[in-house]
Amino acid sequence: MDFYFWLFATMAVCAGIFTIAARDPLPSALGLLTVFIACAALYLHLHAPLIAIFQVTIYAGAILVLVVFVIMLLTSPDERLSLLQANMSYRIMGVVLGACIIGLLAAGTKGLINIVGSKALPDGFGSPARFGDLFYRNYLLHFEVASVLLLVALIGGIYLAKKNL
Amino acid sequence: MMSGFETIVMYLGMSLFVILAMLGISAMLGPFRPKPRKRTTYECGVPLIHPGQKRYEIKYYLVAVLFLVFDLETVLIYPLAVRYRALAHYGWGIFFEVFIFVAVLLAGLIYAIKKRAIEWD
Amino acid sequence: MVTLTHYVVLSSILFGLGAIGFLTRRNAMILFMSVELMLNAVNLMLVAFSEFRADMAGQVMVIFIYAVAAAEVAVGLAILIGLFRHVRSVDINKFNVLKW
Amino acid sequence: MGIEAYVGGGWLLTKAEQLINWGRSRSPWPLPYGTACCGIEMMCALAASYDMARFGAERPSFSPRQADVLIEAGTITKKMVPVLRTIYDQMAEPKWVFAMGACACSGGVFRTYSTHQGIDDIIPVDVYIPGCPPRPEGLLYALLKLMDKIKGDHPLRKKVVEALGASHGS
Amino acid sequence: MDLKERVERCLGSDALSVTEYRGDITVEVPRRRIITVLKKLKEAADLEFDFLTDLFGVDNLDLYKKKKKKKGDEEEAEKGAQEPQPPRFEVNYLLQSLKSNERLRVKIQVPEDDLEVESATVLWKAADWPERECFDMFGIRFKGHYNLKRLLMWDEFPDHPLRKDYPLEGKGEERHFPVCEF
Amino acid sequence: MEGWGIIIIKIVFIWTWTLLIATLMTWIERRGAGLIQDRLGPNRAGPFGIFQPLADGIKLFTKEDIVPEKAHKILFALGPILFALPAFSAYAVVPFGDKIVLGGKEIILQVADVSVGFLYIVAIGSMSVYGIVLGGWGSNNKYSILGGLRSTAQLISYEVPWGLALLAAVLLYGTFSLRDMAFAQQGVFLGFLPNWGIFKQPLGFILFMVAAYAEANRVPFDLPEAESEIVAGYHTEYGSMRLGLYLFGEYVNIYTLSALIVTLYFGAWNLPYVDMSKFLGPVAYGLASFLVFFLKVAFFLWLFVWVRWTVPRFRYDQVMGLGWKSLIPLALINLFITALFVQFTA
Amino acid sequence: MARPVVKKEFSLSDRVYLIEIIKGLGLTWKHFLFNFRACFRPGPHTVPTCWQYPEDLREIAPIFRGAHMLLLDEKGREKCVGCGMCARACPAKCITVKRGKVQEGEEGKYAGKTYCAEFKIDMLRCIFCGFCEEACPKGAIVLGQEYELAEYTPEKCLYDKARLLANYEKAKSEGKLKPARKPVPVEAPPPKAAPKSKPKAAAKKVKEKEGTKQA
Amino acid sequence: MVQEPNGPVVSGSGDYVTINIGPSHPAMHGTLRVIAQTDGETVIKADPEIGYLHRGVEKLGENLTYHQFIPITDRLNYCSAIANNVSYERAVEKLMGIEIPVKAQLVRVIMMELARIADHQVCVGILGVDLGAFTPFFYQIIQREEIYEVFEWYNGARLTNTFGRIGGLDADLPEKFAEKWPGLKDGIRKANDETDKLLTHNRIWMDRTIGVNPFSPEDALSWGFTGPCLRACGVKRDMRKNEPYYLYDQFDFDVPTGKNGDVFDRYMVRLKEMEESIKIIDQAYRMYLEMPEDAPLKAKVPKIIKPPAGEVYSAIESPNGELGFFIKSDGSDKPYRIKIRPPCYMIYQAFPEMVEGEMIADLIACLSSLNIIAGELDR
Ligand code: SF4
Ligand code: SF4
Ligand code: SF4
Repeated sequence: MDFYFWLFATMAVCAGIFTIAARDPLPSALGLLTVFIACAALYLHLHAPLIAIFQVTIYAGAILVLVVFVIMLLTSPDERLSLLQANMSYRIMGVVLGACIIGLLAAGTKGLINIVGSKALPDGFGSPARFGDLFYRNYLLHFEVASVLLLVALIGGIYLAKKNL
Repeated sequence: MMSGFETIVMYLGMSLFVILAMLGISAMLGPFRPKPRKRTTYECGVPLIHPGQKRYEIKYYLVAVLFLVFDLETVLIYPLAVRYRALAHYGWGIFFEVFIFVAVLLAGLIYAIKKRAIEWD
Repeated sequence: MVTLTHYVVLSSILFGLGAIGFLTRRNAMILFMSVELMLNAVNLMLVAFSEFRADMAGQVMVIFIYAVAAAEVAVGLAILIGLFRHVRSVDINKFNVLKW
Repeated sequence: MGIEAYVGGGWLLTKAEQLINWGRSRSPWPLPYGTACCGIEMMCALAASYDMARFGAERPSFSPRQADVLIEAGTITKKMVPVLRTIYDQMAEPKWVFAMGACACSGGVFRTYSTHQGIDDIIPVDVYIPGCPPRPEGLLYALLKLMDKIKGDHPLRKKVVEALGASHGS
Repeated sequence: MDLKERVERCLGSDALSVTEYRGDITVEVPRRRIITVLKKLKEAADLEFDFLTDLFGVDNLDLYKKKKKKKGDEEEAEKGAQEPQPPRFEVNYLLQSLKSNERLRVKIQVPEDDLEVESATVLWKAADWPERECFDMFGIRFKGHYNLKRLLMWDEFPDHPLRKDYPLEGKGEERHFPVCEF
Repeated sequence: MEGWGIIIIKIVFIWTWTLLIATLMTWIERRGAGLIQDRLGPNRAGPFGIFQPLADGIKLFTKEDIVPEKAHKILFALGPILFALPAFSAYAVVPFGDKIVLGGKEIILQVADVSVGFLYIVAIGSMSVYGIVLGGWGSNNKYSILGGLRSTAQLISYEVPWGLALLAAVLLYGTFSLRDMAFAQQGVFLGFLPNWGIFKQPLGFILFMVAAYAEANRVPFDLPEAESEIVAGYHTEYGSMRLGLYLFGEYVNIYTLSALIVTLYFGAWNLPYVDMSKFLGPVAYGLASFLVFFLKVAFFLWLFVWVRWTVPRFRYDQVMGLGWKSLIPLALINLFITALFVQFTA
Repeated sequence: MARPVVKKEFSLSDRVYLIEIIKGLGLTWKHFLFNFRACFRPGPHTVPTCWQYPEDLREIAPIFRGAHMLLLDEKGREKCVGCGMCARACPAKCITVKRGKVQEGEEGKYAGKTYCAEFKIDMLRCIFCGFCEEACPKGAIVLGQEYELAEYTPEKCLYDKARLLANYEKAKSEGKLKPARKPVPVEAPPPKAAPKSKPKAAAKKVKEKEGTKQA
Repeated sequence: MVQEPNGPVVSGSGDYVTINIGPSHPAMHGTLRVIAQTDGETVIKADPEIGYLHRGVEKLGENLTYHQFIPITDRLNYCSAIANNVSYERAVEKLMGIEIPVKAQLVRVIMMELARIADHQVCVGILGVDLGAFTPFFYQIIQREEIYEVFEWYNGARLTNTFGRIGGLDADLPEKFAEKWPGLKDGIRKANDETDKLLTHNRIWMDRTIGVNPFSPEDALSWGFTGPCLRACGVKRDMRKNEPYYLYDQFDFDVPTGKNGDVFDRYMVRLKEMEESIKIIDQAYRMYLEMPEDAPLKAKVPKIIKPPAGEVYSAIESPNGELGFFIKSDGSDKPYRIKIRPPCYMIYQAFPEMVEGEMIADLIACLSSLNIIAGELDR
């Protein structure tokens, strides 16, 4: 099963690089789509089929669609918006900073392996039924709050976009 | 647990393979006679008018936002829905859960309709 | 054997990529996507921890992150559209005009 | 000229070409370019009584990329000439052209300042259909003639020649 | 009262001539007063020609030529040359009354050296394209038309095809189109 | 669990089957249209013109492939692939029969019975948007872009009532497995009706049906390719096999949707009042279940054709209005009713 | 813009989309069933509204104006005298006729004193109006029922005399000769002279007017 | 890159998208072109461009004899060639001061009304096709074929009939007519009925057509509308009633009108007019049968037509509206000037005003409901 991980991990990283390096935003969005799908595949590997599906449905199927729509609204296919940072120092700084973050995070994981030992997963781990129960028992309030948050986002989005119509 | 998904991945792979094969064969078999004006954009036979400016309506964005929110909420309720029958035994709690969910969605929808976010004129 | 470390490193790389993208690109659309990339990296981490700790709370958390990400995108892009109307560009360097 | 050697076996090649020709001749999707009265007769040929669809000539597609047969039915005025030419140019190979009716063939009775006298100096015409307008049967007959013409084609050999030409050229 | 008299009465001195041929009444009016006349005809209570059926031009070039030829002898021709040339073009307005269903043709003469007529679009929107066509085909310019450009021929077309001195098969104008090998 | 061999055979079988059905669909549609319209439709290629799709296929395969000069090369190439891929792979979790016992081995007539199979369909469904929108955008042609945008907006709009109708079904059956849903529809309901989803959720069925038509871009929702307005919509610039993939993907989609309708609302392979497994041998039962299922699907396939040649199409804003103002509230009501229903029967 | 505002009024059955759609489905189903059954009838003409062209030909009016032919008389002589009336009557100007004098010893070939040495019809230009047929004083040229005229090259569409005569032979062998045209009864000149003189008078008047105008 | 000579008047600015519809476009009947400036789906401004089928008919008429021009008139409104022929012949007859025999008038009326039906059938069918309903089109065309058959048996051509001659007719009604008419009548009624069933009460159809492009009667009159489009606006004007010619005053028929002048009304008016036409044909045919067998069909005219010098304008109610011919003669055998007054020319002028503020899809619906025939539009 290692192959599976490596395949999708590579895919995710490559697509991630493509996302931030692509000249046009639309191919960049395609790169992001690939990242999402690769991650979804990894979630499957991590016994989270529900999350994997949600990842595809929500991230790839809804959020990214919105992004793509906005790209279409704001750019035209003829314009090539290659907006790499003109200022070299910024770019270097960004790369350095990013590298630092990667390094830091990776370094912080050193001790992690020890924390997690057991891989004996409980029965039905990640199954929709368990998920539903968990939701209902522990996270009901969060759930409601999330739905209200979405409502607010909806209203905000419409309001902001409509205002300038 | 995994086996089902492996099958699906195989299925996907198969689909991809067939699609690529189709395109490949087509590319191989089709004639290729580039002519100067063959690749121009089709515009009912006349040259392009204002090709540069192409900004489309904000409405599409609004629809996408609405969809995003609705889709998300639908997806959020799926885990509950699948346990609904079981949880219904504990009483009406789960029902109110769904009820609130529906109410929130309706509120959003009514707002959107009121704001004429999905009117096209 | 794939361990948690693998996942954590992967997710840090993705996060880092997102950060680099966010810091180096000027196209506001790509900035948004970089942010999504970062959020995605966090999700990956959460799921990985949830697996290796055999606790589903991580997975549930991810769902809430989705909600947050969606809200962010919905509102953020609306703002971006508003900005675009005035500046006619998605170049963030042009957004520093305060008087719009 | 040794093309068979490239593809391997003359028999197979011929069979393959026959198959391709059969497919092409059985599915000539029209691009109905009906500009005038002949367009109405073309419509009748597409409609119930004559039903061009029986020969697979269905799905009239106005996008030149998707069509095989340009049915030029009607007068081409000088104002229309560039349009027709553009549409023809944009069609994907293999493509065929019908000149339906006197106007398309030669300008017909409209020997005037604004009518183009025959489309064959703008685009190559495969089948001329005299008539003003030709009966739908006339169009169907032309379609059958076109099928015969397609059957005599050598798509794969041409393809190989093209490929060789391209590689030699570059 | 029959239409002819009513028209004469309504227009007064504006009516240069009122003729009837096969039941069609034609009234000729001075060119400069065309809009006034049309307005009068449109609003007069006993006429109410409130529907513009058509508007078109006529080129009378050949008509005069032929006449001259017919008369034949040189004296006449000389005389013809000295005479002031009759205006070459005509513009006809076909009017109809919605109430009484009567029809009337109003005609103006337009000389070749001053091809300008007031536009009737102020009275009827229907005059829009016919005037454009008239401009396209004869070169008669309509003052006050908001969008006077060629209608049927392409924009660079150099001539006015319906003029009598324009040959039927054209002068070889071709609209430029790109040619590449078949 | 089944061995790999069987799984591969199943995949190949279903793949070929889907392909076959989709090709046949093009023929059925054209012949059906012909007969509805008092003409004959293609009848020259082979007996009854049954090889017409083959001829079309060969034609499309050997057609020149043009990439417009203004097109975005990557997106243009990706468009049909991204459209066809989800369409072709959606069938993976839909059953096509109960089970068959061959050589002592029990074979489930479904490619993959996963616990979240149902959501897989939802996820895959939401992916098909990309093919259209990227293809349209990549073509860089006004009609394509407009068609692509319209189509996308329509697809995502109808995904909501679609998803909500599905949600109600999930509420009802309490499972994500399409197979379990099929099993839940055995027996009778209220003593005399077959225990099919349609009788418990007539509203849900109608909603699903309408949304399915919209998802498949069929008349009356075929605006993205509404010929009379935007030429051929998002695939205006596509020719050869790329177009073939678009057209083909549409038919595969129709097949999948029909199968889904049957699984969810028409008792899958169950016959009303009769339990086939009781009196049929294991092999015969397997085949019979497959047959029954397919016949039901065939009806819906035909319905797609039939409706197409009967009704006019909507205008774009009317499509959106219908989706958001009628279907979604109805879907919410349906959800509500279902919740009540389950609450009382639980 | 003064656009009238239209209030939409829908009855209840209109409001629910489905009812009318189902009715429509019933209608199309009826057609489908009818034609489906008809499909199994023997012979090419199965569906009554659809003529399968190459096998199943629709009846064509005997007076249909198709390809031209030059007729021969009962003795097998060419009827055409090469007078060129047809060419003059043709609106498309697509007939070229050259007259030839009949030489001694050729009388058996030609019906008249003259004949057409050359007779060409450009079928690509012809609009099949039938005026040539009407104009011909000898009834020598006739438009036949032939309608399968498509050709690969334009040259083939230029029918010469041989082709036109061959057309006649073909039509004759197929029994597709046109029935003789029935002349329509023409009104006797009206007894009262009023309408006849009126135009002249009116014309005179107009001429006078123009004359006065010119003066 | 070709220079587009006829640049659009609408200039691209702001967020508007300029969409070019036509000439080679499914809904544009091959030769029309509209440059529409749109804001999303709404048309801000539409600029129709015509002339793609300008064949120089008027000029051609000046160079052909009076008789030779008859086939050219076929090619004006090719959906109903007979109406054009009759209108032209009537104009020449008026110019010559001829009154054609009653029987000829009856035959002309019958054929003209058949042509009217054929024209409306195409219009209704195409409207359906443009709005996505293909099937009614096929049902209509089948009946149209039957009408064609009658035409063909009458004078040997299906579409471009070259009907009649100056001074009357060249043939009597064929036996085929008597044979076919009862069945044809039922067929037309059935096809209309089926169209009605499939479309009229279908909610989708109603949504697409009711209230789309409404036009007020005042506007319509000012724009010079005639024919069904005017009647759809609620103005009861029909030349057959208002200025009756050819015995039309002796027939009993209605002039159907609409209310709002929207697409739906135009469609309904056309459907109803077909029914009225059937009525007229029935009556005319009855009168025809009462005539003696050898009643004259042609007035006495000279072989070479040389009308006296003069100018006349004569019009009839063609399927699309008032179709008029202005003929100026200089006494020779060729007309000095022919001006054709095509009905859809006037109607199509108003197109920009009609579609402003509507959706792109409505633009298509509007166009097909107006029944613009490029042949007579551009001439
Ligand atoms: S050939 Fe005749 S029927 Fe055809 S378009 Fe020309 S004039 Fe019309
Ligand atoms: S065909 Fe008739 S009209 Fe023509 S040249 Fe011969 S005889 Fe004269
Ligand atoms: S049918 Fe008409 S166009 Fe043809 S040759 Fe005879 S007169 Fe000329």
